[in-house]
Amino acid sequence: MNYLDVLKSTKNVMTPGSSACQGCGGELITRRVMQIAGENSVYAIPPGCMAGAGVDGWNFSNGCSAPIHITLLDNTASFMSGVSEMYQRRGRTDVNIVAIAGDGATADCGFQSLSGAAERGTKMLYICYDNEGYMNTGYQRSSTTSLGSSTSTTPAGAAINGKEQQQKYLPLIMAMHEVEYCAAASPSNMPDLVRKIQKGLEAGKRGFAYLHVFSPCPTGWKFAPDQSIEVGKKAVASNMFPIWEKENGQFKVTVNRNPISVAEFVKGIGKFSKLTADEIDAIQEMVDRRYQTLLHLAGE
Amino acid sequence: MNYLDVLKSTKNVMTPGSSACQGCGGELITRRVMQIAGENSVYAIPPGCMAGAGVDGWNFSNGCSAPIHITLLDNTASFMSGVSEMYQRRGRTDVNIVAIAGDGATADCGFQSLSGAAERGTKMLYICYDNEGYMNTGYQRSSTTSLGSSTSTTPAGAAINGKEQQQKYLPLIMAMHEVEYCAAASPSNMPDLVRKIQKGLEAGKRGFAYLHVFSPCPTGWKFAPDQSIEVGKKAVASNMFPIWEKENGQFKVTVNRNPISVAEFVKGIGKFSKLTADEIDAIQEMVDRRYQTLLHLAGE
Amino acid sequence: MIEIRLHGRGGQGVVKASHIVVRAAVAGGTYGQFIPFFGVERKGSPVFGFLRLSHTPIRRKTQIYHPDILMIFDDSLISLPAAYEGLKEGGMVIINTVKDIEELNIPEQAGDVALVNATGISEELFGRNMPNTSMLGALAKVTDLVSKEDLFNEIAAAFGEKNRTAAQKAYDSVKIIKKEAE
Amino acid sequence: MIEIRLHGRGGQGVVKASHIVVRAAVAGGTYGQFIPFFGVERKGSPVFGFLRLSHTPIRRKTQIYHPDILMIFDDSLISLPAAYEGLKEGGMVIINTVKDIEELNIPEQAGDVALVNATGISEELFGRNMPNTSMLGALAKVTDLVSKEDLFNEIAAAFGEKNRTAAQKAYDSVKIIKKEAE
Amino acid sequence: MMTDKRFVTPLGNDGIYCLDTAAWRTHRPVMDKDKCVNCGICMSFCPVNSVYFEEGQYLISYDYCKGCGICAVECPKKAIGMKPEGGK
Amino acid sequence: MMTDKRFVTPLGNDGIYCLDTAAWRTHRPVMDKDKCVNCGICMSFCPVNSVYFEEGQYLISYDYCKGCGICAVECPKKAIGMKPEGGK
Amino acid sequence: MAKYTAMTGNTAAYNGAALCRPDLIAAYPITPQSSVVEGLAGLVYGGKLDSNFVQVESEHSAMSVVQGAAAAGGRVFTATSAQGLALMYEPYFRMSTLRIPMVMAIATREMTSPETIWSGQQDAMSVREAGWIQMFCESNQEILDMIIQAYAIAENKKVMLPVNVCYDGFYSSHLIEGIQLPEQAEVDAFLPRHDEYAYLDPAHPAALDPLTPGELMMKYRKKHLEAMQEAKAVIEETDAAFAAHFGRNYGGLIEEYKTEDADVVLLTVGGMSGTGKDAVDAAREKGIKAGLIKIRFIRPFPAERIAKALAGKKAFAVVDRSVSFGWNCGPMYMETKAALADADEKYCSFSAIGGLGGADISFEYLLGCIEKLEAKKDQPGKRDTVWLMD
Amino acid sequence: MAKYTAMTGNTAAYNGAALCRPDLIAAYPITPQSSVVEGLAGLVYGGKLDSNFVQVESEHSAMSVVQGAAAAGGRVFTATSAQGLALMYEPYFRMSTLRIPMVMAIATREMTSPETIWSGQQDAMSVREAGWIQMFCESNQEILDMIIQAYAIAENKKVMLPVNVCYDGFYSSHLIEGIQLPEQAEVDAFLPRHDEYAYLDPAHPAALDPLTPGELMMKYRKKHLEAMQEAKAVIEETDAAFAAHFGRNYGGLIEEYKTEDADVVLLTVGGMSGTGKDAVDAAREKGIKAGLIKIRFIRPFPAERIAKALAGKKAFAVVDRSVSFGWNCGPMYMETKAALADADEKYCSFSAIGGLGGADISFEYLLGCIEKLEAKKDQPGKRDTVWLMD
Ligand SMILES: Cc1ncc(C[n+]2csc(CCOP(=O)(O)OP(=O)(O)O)c2C)c(N)n1
Ligand SMILES: Cc1ncc(C[n+]2csc(CCOP(=O)(O)OP(=O)(O)O)c2C)c(N)n1
Ligand code: SF4
Ligand code: SF4
Ligand code: SF4
Ligand code: SF4
Ligand code: SF4
Ligand code: SF4
Ligand SMILES: [Mg+2]
Ligand SMILES: [Mg+2]
Repeated sequence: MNYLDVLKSTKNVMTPGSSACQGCGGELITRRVMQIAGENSVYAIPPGCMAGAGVDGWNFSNGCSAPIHITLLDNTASFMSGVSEMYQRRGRTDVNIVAIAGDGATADCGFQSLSGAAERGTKMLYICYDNEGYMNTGYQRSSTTSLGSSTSTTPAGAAINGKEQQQKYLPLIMAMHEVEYCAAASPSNMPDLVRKIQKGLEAGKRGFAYLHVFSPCPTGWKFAPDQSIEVGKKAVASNMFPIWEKENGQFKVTVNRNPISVAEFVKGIGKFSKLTADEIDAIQEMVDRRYQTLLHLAGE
Repeated sequence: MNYLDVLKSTKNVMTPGSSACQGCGGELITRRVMQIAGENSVYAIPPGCMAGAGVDGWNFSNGCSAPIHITLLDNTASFMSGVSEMYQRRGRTDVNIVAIAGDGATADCGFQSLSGAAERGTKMLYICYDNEGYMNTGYQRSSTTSLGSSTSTTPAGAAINGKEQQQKYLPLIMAMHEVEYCAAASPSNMPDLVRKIQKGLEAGKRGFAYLHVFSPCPTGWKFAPDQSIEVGKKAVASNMFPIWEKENGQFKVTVNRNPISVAEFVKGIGKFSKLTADEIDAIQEMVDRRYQTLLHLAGE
Repeated sequence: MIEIRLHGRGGQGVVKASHIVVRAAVAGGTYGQFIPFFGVERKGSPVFGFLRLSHTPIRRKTQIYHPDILMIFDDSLISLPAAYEGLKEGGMVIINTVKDIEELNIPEQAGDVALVNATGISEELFGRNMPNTSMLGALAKVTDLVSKEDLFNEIAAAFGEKNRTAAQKAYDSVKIIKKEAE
Repeated sequence: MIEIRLHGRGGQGVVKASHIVVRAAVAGGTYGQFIPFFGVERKGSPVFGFLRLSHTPIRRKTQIYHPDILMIFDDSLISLPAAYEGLKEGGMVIINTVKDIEELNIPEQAGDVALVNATGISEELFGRNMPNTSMLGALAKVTDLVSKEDLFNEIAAAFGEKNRTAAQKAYDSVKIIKKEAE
Repeated sequence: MMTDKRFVTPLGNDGIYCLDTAAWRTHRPVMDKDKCVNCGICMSFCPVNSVYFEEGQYLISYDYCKGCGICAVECPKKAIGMKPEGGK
Repeated sequence: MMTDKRFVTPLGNDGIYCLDTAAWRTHRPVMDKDKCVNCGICMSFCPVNSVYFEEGQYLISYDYCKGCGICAVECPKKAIGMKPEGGK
Repeated sequence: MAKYTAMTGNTAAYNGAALCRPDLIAAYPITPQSSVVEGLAGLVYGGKLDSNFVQVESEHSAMSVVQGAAAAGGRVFTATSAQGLALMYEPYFRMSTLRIPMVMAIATREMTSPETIWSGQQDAMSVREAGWIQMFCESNQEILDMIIQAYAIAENKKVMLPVNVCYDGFYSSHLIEGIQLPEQAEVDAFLPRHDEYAYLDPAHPAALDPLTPGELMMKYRKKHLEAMQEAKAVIEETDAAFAAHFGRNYGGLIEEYKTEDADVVLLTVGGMSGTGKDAVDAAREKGIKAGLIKIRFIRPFPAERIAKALAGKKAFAVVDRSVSFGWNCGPMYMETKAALADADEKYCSFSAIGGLGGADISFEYLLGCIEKLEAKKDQPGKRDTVWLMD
Repeated sequence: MAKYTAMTGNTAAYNGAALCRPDLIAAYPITPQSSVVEGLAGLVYGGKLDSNFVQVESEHSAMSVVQGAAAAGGRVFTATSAQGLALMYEPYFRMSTLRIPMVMAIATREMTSPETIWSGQQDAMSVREAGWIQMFCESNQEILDMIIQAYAIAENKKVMLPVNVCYDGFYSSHLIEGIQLPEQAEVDAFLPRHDEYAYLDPAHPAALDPLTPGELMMKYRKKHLEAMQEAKAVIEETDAAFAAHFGRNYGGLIEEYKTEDADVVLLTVGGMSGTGKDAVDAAREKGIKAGLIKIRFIRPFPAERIAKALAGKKAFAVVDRSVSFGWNCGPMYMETKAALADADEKYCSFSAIGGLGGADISFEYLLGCIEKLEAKKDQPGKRDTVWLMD
């Protein structure tokens, strides 16, 4: 089915009125995932902007029309392992087991739990919406925050100039876990994202599927809400966020031979406004090297 | 310096009489690391066979002639991050900060702590001796246990035939953390191991260095103690445990174009005695694919 | 001690305004305390907070159920039951509005009412609806627990001189409607 | 109730032997209990354990400080101060040895002493030093709290018939040296 | 997971958690049907699912639209304009 | 990290933790100096550091050698033999 | 018919768990609990137990996996000790406050630091404010039986709380003694499958534990405390039902031993209770009117039953295999004092602390405690804390 | 000269910490503590504080990093709340039992489940058996001052224990009020650099915390408990020294307010104490002889001082912003009862529980408690637990 038909024919499972900010990439991703996975699913969304925005609900009111649980920040994958095992045990293998978590819950606080679930091959789809920081608690740095980003715990100041480390590149780390399916996608490339969600759901019936999605955050990164998709496009175009997948042990990279520069990407994004030329070079170097690695892996 | 000269000229920092089993690969590795890193080092060894064997000491008696601490099973890298930061702060950058931990403490219970330290670029050398299981508690499976191994929590029995999952290949996962230095080594290739320990110690002064060492375990794996080095040699020869390193973003693989078969490797190792032909094929396939990935990454 | 409850919407600067008042009180040698109410809502949702001013130390650390003064940052909020709830007999209402007092459903027990077009002032000066500093201008008019000078200085220090102007405009233009003696 | 303390070295099967005794007691309708001592040492280190046998339920769950019987799996252990410590007045010592009683430093308070060449029996039968089942054969000779038959059956069930033979050989060959009445 | 049924919030029992996010809008997206070529891009990118497809065409619902402006920026035909909401 | 100094075990104060692992040996490695070519491989692989180098040659110390037999297996010249220890 | 055999405490624990037919087991090995995990793996992979055995990388995940499975309707089991319990503390706390019934065995172990792997009850004692029902066993039979009882208590609709079945590391976990192993059918009859609490089920979409405001939180906490109090009766009833079924019982919240005419009473927890009973008998032989109260459940704390059992007595000592860091005494001593605050008696009492980090609590120590009480029994007031060491 | 300014509780906490010149800070953000982390990051990266700020991926690592740094001789600081405290529980426990002095602020928050991010003291209360010194603050000034005092207490050679400085999430962390901000030089004079306890130093090779047998463990635990008891005097002394230095003090273990001639006494913890004082004044206006005891330190539990302060009174209520799950009352109520077990008085008393999960503890609630006590003060005995909700 064409991606538009998919979106047209599926239902808004998540609450229509969520308090995610205007133009939130996370909301866009969460809606797409939930409308495609649908109501015959069990969801987990740990603390983070999506839970904070009401997707998991608020006392007597449910945030969506499917069963959902706010897991701990650090146990999403293991909690859902238990859920998945019970569904396997009961033979209800039609039910999607879906986790939607931020980068903090995924790459930091919940990383061990995730890695454990991946290793044991739990049947589920785990989606990380990566807004490169702990947005729900006020934009502190996370391990996926990119170098030089000014955050509330790495403020560009007298002693440092934004985050000092390169980002932990989680998608590739997860690919090296040899999971059933692993992909990196951006909402700015919607047909690709829709396809990967579908593939992830299918793969999640066979084993552990992991989908890492770039999630522009106008509030934290400081850009205008209407620019979210543009930022996503530039991230892909510059190879800051290359899109690729790994299936059956094979890497497939959406090849981008003529990337725009990192300098071009960071323009207009507030969190990068204090970047030095050196930092831009360092990011560019990392981006090129990482992309080369991906091409190597894809045998290109 | 020639590796033999290194070994000849360095001191036994660890207690001469440790209760590690006869022929223990872990003891061999630990001794080599400690004699090369020497006494101007701070060590951490979490619970596991080496701690159990007395390397960390026992009440009033110290197990070695350098400062050492039994960290928790799950916080070795983060505890040592604090130690390292204090040494950096005081300008005592000559001191080696060295962790020696089993695969359980590294790939499982302490993996998040490790990943966090790698991401923040803590200056230290972290060495994992990988005996593919929780040996100290009686040989339960770990995430690095290889497929089909019979362990006390994955006993070859009526319902399964040893461990059901392929091993989590931690060295490559750590390499994808883009650390300062990352290498896989085997004590059966001693010159290489000695060189990598030295390189790791140097790299640990600049950033996070990770060394993953194959650690044959006669007791757990069930083979004769005098065969430890032979088992190591066959692991390398079969590509079950390829040896390689990554420095300055470059992979360097010790190329082995004519590997012996997995079937050859598993022969005579008790934990594999119930392996089926299918399992051997599955391991062979994984081994070949993994090796191919390494060659790709090395640009070979 | 006077107790003030503030009602606004996420994004209108209720918390920042309250911090300024407390700072002004402290600067003036009197006592101030503010506790924001903690919900999960973000932008646009109703928010409120509890502000106390006193000549003696303020010890209690609780919400305010019977305010002396209500500061309502957005007249659309009066449709919510919470807005006027618990106002003290004779308590004052300060409200950002262009409406007439008759349209505001002012409760029985209210005393004086202060009407100020804080949205208008801020839109005029800043091109957007950021009514908080104007609301403080109106507050300065009706209380002496914090001096106008201290308050306006803190406003300028926090938000710049333009906001002092906004506060002054509100101070000058606030319309105080006295409760007729019964 | 009799209390037996066992001394051996890691790898000599002290714990397994004790489990067999408890199982035999249970099978025979009497009561048995065994607590291993928990150290960190492994192979070759001195280990010990606490075995109780009784006709009534055994409630206490503590170490044994004043054993009725000492079972010493390895005569090299007698050089350690712990070995004979606390032996009851008139308590028995069962020891795996080829030495003469004079060489064994048997303490004053000891009663009868049972000498058995458990190592010899096991080396003969199995080609290695695994003295535990032979030690049980000797034990069978000196206590009636567990029947020989039950004990030997449990030995055979756990380790096979060859071990029953070892036990029998020990049973037959154990040399009991009675304490001379003073 | 208390014995009290209400702890586990039953859907429909107490309604879905919705915020009136329409009130957030300072600008409203207005679609110019003459320019629109029905490509669906606006729908695909709307984070609030406020663009819907009905009777052959894409339409904007204002019930929850937050007025982010993404649809307007992304429409390849510039068929959507952001018009100021009339005051509060 | 108590105020009691002894909690943090000072080296040398109470001695190194050593186990008499020599007692574990059932077989002892014996080096045949005639066959030995001084390659050092036995030293490099001994897990107990029981092979040492002194006055131009490699020697085996029996203080802690556990008798694992690795040196014997790995010696390229088969210069080391494992001889049964004489009883206990 | 039950089979009489010999088992270690850990073996009793895993056999007890297996007899309850858990849907799912997830556990991580740690000394002295490891053989529980291994035993269950052996049963599942040996084809003898139809459960999902989930391999986890830590105790934090063990507790999280069983939490997820229970939320999806499963009966679940895990076991741990000391550092493992500490590592899982966050989901552990959530388990009870979610009101999910389940059973976890704890082979109690001293807490590091000082670095230790040995016995002690500090691990379970220190988390007694995390909302679980917690009980301690004396014998291996009790371990097996109480795991079965624990499911019945946990899943009782008036309770709906998880239960810890604790037993001394090594001194019980590694102690072997005779035990009656019930038949599967007997256990099935005693413990029917619980209703399926499948909270996370697309057939009944619901949010499990969404954000909850304060007023509601107050109500839930109140209910939790009430359920804990209700559990007191359920515990006694379950013990009675168990007796009717299996011919054995334990006394519910506490067990009293020769307290009726006693002047001086020892209060004990866990395996030391057996030693204590021997000491009581020995003391009686010496003419001391001694008795013993075995505190079986520490949560809910059996304040009323203890107060009643001590009514009219003169002196008591509570023996703790753990400490209350802020009180310079043992935790159960402190709470016993709280239970007696409104009593009419003026007791002579002291706290005895022993058995930490693998140390033994000997018969002589306990007899000594009784003699000490006897000597001072007519001088009411609190005595110093006694450390049971030489 | 100190500067008088206005600050939130969190701002007071991070300024207090910064004034103590920590060598290293590692903390992980969590509501309501986040601005403490951010504030410290701002000072360090803004070049205003010479500390190593270590970025961590979880609270477990935050506590582990500071543990390592302290073991290498550093003065360290961290802060957390609720789930963060729970996640770090294992190294948290080890910190105190390693006897490492340090200070951690806790902006107290209710524990999930039910899912919550709001105020409540359950987090810190539930871990009160983990060996730390724990104290609760009423005002923002107290937060700042007590962080400074806490280092002095922790590093005192008689104590050598880590200290939690707790304050109510939101009701203090987000409350802004006036505060005296001391000068750096004043603090430096009060709090000299501690000796460097560089346990892990090649210059003095030693094993930090090797495996320890039971007998030694017993001794260490005994010392730990003794140090806790010694801390009582050190706390009072430190408060007096602080007064001499800064002209402010707090009363040490507890603060008494109008207790001298009181008949009925409210015991409170944390921010509610101020509200309670207002209620006491109001009650006195109504002719009730009311007083208040602010329990400042909960560990060590000030049993003697509370018993003394209550001597001769008729009735008391303890207001807890948390529950004791096994007791159907609040934890401080339970422990106060334990403290009074040997008292001569027969009190009328009850436990009041309120303010959970963000709920308010209003002036009216507390006045109501006092009136309730007044009504029953001549009828000794325990009253029911009162839940402060409508
Ligand atoms: C153990 C624990 N520590 C800290 C928190 C506080 N916390 C809640 S959400 C959050 C940030 C999550 O970041 P991320 O997963 O990236 O989601 P985002 O907010 O960016 O959507 C944090 C730190 C928590 N809930 N639990
Ligand atoms: C939190 C926690 N869980 C479990 C343990 C028990 N434990 C001690 S050592 C060990 C196994 C460690 O395995 P590994 O790191 O591979 O070392 P090895 O024993 O194989 O040398 C385990 C599970 C522990 N110490 N802490
Ligand atoms: S802060 Fe960023 S991620 Fe969070 S809701 Fe707002 S836009 Fe979305
Ligand atoms: S069990 Fe294996 S790893 Fe552990 S000491 Fe023995 S040989 Fe070494
Ligand atoms: S994106 Fe533009 S052209 Fe396409 S459907 Fe929407 S309004 Fe029409
Ligand atoms: S403005 Fe934003 S929310 Fe509204 S329809 Fe367009 S994309 Fe959707
Ligand atoms: S390995 Fe053999 S040849 Fe080489 S030094 Fe040793 S004994 Fe000599
Ligand atoms: S037998 Fe083993 S321990 Fe002994 S010297 Fe040879 S290699 Fe070393
Ligand atoms: Mg994020
Ligand atoms: Mg291992």
